[in-house]
Amino acid sequence: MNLLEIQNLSKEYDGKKVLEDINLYLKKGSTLGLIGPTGCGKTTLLRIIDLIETPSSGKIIFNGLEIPKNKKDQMDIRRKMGMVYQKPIVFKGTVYDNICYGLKIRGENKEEYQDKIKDLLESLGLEGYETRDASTLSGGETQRMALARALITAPELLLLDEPTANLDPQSTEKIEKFLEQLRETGKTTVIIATHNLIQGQHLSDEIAILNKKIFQIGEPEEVFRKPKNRFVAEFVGVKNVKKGISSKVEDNLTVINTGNIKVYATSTLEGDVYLSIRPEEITLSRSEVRTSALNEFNGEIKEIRDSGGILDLKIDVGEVFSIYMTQKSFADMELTIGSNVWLQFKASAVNIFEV
Amino acid sequence: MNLLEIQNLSKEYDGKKVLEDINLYLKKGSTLGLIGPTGCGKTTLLRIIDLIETPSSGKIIFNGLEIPKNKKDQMDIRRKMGMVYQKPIVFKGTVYDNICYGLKIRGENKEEYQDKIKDLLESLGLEGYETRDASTLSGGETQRMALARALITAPELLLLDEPTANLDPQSTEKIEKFLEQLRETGKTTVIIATHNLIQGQHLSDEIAILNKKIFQIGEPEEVFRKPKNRFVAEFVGVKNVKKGISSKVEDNLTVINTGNIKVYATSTLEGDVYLSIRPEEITLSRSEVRTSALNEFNGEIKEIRDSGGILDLKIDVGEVFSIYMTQKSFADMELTIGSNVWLQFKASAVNIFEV
Amino acid sequence: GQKQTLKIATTTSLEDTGLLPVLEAAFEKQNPNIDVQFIAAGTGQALEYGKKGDVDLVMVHSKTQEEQFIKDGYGTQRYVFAYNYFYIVGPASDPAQINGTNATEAFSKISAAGAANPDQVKFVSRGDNSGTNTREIQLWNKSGANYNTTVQGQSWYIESGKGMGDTLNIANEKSAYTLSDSGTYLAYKGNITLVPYVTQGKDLLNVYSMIPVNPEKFSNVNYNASMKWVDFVLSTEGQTIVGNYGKEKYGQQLFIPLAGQPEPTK
Amino acid sequence: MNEIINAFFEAIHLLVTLDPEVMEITLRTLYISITSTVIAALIAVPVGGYIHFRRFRGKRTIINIIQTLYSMPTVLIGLLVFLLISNQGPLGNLHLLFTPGGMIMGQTLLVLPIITGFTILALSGVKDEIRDLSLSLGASEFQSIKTIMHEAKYALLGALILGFGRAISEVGVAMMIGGNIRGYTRVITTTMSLETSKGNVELSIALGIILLIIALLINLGLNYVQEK
Amino acid sequence: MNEIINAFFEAIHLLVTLDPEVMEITLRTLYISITSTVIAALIAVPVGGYIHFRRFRGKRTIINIIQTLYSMPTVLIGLLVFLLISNQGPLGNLHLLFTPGGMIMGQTLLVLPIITGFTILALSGVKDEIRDLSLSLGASEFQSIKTIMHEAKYALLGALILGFGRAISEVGVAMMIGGNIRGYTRVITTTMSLETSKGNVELSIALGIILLIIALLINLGLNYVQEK
Ligand SMILES: Nc1ncnc2c1ncn2[C@@H]1O[C@H](COP(=O)(O)OP(=O)(O)OP(=O)(O)O)[C@@H](O)[C@H]1O
Ligand SMILES: Nc1ncnc2c1ncn2[C@@H]1O[C@H](COP(=O)(O)OP(=O)(O)OP(=O)(O)O)[C@@H](O)[C@H]1O
Ligand SMILES: [Mg+2]
Ligand SMILES: [Mg+2]
Repeated sequence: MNLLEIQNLSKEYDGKKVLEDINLYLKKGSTLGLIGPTGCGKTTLLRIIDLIETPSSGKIIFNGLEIPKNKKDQMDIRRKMGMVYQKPIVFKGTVYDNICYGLKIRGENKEEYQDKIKDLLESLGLEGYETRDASTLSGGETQRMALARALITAPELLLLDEPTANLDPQSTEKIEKFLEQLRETGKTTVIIATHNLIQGQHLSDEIAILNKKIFQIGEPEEVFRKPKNRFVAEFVGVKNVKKGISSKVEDNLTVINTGNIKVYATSTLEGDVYLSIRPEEITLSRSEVRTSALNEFNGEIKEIRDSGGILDLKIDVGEVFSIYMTQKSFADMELTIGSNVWLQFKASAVNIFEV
Repeated sequence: MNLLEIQNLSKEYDGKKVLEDINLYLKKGSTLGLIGPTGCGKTTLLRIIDLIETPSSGKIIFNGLEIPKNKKDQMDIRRKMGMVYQKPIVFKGTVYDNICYGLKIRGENKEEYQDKIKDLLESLGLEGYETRDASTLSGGETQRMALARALITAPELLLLDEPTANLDPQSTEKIEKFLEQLRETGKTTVIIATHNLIQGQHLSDEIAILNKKIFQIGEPEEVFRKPKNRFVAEFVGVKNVKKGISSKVEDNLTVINTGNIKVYATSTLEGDVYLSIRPEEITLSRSEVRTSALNEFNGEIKEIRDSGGILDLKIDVGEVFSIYMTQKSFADMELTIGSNVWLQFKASAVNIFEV
Repeated sequence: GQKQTLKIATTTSLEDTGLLPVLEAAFEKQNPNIDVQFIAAGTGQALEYGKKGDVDLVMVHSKTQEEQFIKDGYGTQRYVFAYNYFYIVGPASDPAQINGTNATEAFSKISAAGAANPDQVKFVSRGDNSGTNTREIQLWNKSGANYNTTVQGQSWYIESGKGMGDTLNIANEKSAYTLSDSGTYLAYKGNITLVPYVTQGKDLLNVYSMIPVNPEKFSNVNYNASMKWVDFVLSTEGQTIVGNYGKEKYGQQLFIPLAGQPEPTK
Repeated sequence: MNEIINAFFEAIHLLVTLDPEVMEITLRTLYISITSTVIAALIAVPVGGYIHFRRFRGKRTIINIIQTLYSMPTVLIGLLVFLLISNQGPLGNLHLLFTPGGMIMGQTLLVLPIITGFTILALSGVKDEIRDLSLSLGASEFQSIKTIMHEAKYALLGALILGFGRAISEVGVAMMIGGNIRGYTRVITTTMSLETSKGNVELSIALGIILLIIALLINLGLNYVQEK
Repeated sequence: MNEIINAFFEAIHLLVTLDPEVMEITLRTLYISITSTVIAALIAVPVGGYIHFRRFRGKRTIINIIQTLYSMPTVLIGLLVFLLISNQGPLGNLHLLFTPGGMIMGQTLLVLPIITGFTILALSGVKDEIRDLSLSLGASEFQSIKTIMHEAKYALLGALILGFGRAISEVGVAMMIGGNIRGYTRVITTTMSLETSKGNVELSIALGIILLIIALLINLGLNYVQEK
């Protein structure tokens, strides 16, 4: 059953569209990653879902019922949601006051929640912070407190806006673990807006790539491996995207002329296309090798970048390709900038999509 | 020449130490990465350097002169710095008003800066935003505007507090490019506080690992490869950290007993130690191989995690080790969870540090 | 019986003398079920309260206005109960040399000297249509001056638009002449340096009266209590209080009782 | 300036001897001005909240009108209320003229725009984000307003103190509506006027000092309450 | 209530016929209250800023005292200034008593605590972070104060309007210090008092309406200026 459905939703500010024709279906217990570049409308969409902002047009259906106009009914729905804002806003008072806010508002007896509060603070690395003036917390501490504040009322739908933007990898991991556990219970449905692809991928059952419109929605695997269009491809970090003209060679095989090189691909798409090859699909050798790979090019190493242990090499073979390599292989092959190398990749490794 | 020197600096809030005995020397034109977990004091240290906060004790020397007590003189020094805050704060008014603030304050003629403002906005992806009400910007847009606001006055020392925390990878890359260019001109000295290790590593000549105290300071390479202590090791994401007792085998070779396995290392350290092996130093095979590597263990794949194209495998050989692998090798070797595998690594690849 | 109230609107200058609370205390002793309440206001305003039936009785000292009030049917009858004299007071240097003259002479001297020498000779008027102010205007006209053309608006003629006390203060500050009721002057004597020059005579006669508000016009007014008050003030006891008031505080009598006598003419 | 020093001693004398008339007047003054301020606040705070939180046409105009009413002379309020409650007026049969009730009514009207205006100002000092956050955490409209008020409590307290100050210090309404009746509607300011016009400057100043002392105590009390 | 309608027509009549006496009084009223407000603001805003920005012992006490002075009765200010500038007083030789200058002095004193108190309140509505940011961007202490004032401009404007409203509507100081001298120190409120005491209720209300119209125009003007 869908907990949330969004149909043809749009939002304008001063005549400028910031969200256009958004359609989303969110199963109970699932996690959706809302991923997109800055200014793409993530925060706006979350605020609309939380019924804080009203859409310019479109429908929102929560638990099978269209959102009522009545403020009181909206509040009842909103009480089933929890939202963690991107901006670190705190109420005057202590950390404890902040966390209890949702309970107070609902007329719950705070005393009954003492253990839960303690547990939450502990699992968020804030033990002993109860009596701290909330306005003096550091960036990351504020963000974690905000998470506790939203979680204390056990929301059905949890909206997270960049929940780890201000956190270091260790804390991020803690929070991610926490969210994964939440996900495993299957009780909480989560939408997590993030510009962090890896995070979106780890934590979500489905991800939506947003940039005013939803460009692609699907399981992370699918979106990462088979971007539907150039925007998604570039955004999910598909490196090696090139433009070219595709012409048929035989059934299910085309050759794409980029102007500089010719690349074979198993595809039926003809005309103007984009192609991409995932860096890890490309093998590299110091001399020409005869393999089954249809694509082989000779070129020179232009740049070497260390991304946390894995090296990212840029090789110019007419077009510049990125490939990944472990530090060790790199050393073993005695490579350096300017080395002459050969690249090979299969036609079936080439991904083709429309312009 | 050192632009900035910090000596024995400490800071307390309500009797609680948040910075302890900080010593830093910053060469003109260099970039320092200030890296540490949330709440470690990064923001506090930057605020102290910017002379916004006063330290509880210690000395700051800027351009060879100790910071004067006099407010006016402090301002003159502060005018040579620029700071981008972690919290997105804007002045009332438009983006243009915000960016021009520093110029107005200095009595500069805004007209002369029109081109520079345009350039800055453009290179930060904010072209055409001049007349926007600054308070309506998205999280990432605000952060970029704040950078433009600090840069317009061409500061000698630029203090950046989590400058890309709210940005997507594309925008982050843009900003990083921008900062790299700045660094190449050699005119601007930069301190960048971040919890993002990779960023700290890319952008900095030196990095300091902070957690109240500075735990290690040095070139990124050195800190990453040779963490001085467990905190740094864990923080810089050195995976495979294990505790054990080291005993000498021969000159410059010890064996470390973790309780579960015995690991050979080229080291002279004896007694309680930590060891670590970088994941990319470990090779994996489906059957036992006789190599020169002193360490070989048999075990089982427990977990597979996809980190943006590269796989992170957890293999239990008595201790759990992380290793990295490309998607392709993984497929070629027909591995899966539960597969029985062998791990090999050289004694010289094992890093040893004190408890 | 049930406690009733008797609301009496009075002019501020009468209230300022302090006579009223003394009368009130004696009256309430005799009539324990009547609570007397004084509302002090400008003469016009006091009469206005009467015209709306907001009070039961008015106590004022402005004959022409009082007669109009009765003629318009708001009041039943005028009961005069005391009189005294207005004082013409001025700076000790007496620049218009009015000492020893009578009221009309004094006023004509002041207007002449004021016109000739406006920096030295000044007159401060209340300019508030109060009983005192009404009398002052009558005096100007009687003294041979034309109030509208040769007095009002002249630089030596200052309209304060205020109560008697404040007007005395202004006159004092500006070393000017003014017309004051005797009660207020005596109360202020200690703080000011003005000297009384003319204190007697028909033209300065200041008669105080009580007028019950007409119960036929306003059914809510407490005419009964009003008449009790009138009777009390005109009784021997009331008149004794009036006649003795001020002797202790100012060393001289402030009011001359007038019960049962015709209005004095000099 | 001796008068001022004398007045000061007189004020102390009146206070320590618990002069019964002064006590009575002081208590009445407090009763009337506190009641007016409380009634005005009970109306003004919700009204100010309503104006702040709703978007409607003419909002700016209403705020301008409210701010204009800061300039309302007490005499004018006095006159208008007088016409309203005098024997002939539409509310004549309530018999409020020359009663403490009428004074409360007048002072409430006087203070209303001030507290309303400064409530609006206090609330606009709180960022919209606080409202969003409280709604988000499940607050009803009303609860979120309470939250915002809590965030604005210093400024709201300022508005209350201001309103109280205006009520306790005004004399026009008290004179015209109350009538300054001894033992019934006489308050500190009207007594001061009376004593001044009787020439008793020192007594008048002494009463003024007493008024300020009371105001100080009330402020301290309010501050103490809200710190808690 | 006919009187109110009549008064309204009378006000319009007085305005459109440019009744010379009313015009003269109105201009004087404006001159005195605007001058007082401006002088008070010139003192109060820096003083309020100083109190807000410095940390010192007794700050809370000073704020309490300022807030207490909101309750200052105009009669008391009137008396104190009277004693100060009367012939015998320490400033007697300035000859300010019964002059517009004296009235300005009194009204300035009356309005001073209000503007000071609300300046402090307005400034505390601005987050500390704004101050840090402006310093960080190179502002001097003074410039950062200017920036904070700019951020608080709505609230500061509110304080000014309030101060102006207090000055233009007050009558105690104007009466006691000005003396309500026709053609010299008579202002709208003192005229209203006078006409009221004469029983001219309608004229008095008409004058009150004129006063409010002026206040409205001034507010609109101030709002317009600050929007720019
Ligand atoms: N109140 C507003 N008025 C005008 N434009 C607005 C307003 N709020 C947001 N926008 C614009 O709408 C777009 C989407 O904003 P939003 O805050 O949803 O982005 P986002 O995806 O959350 O970005 P980020 O990752 O930077 O936080 C941005 O271009 C922003 O400038
Ligand atoms: N005004 C204050 N009063 C009390 N404690 C404070 C204050 N400001 C900061 N702290 C504490 O000092 C520590 C360091 O704070 P700081 O803001 O410097 O951390 P940070 O390294 O910038 O963290 P983050 O990455 O989360 O922003 C934190 O534990 C914080 O709670
Ligand atoms: Mg956002
Ligand atoms: Mg920080």
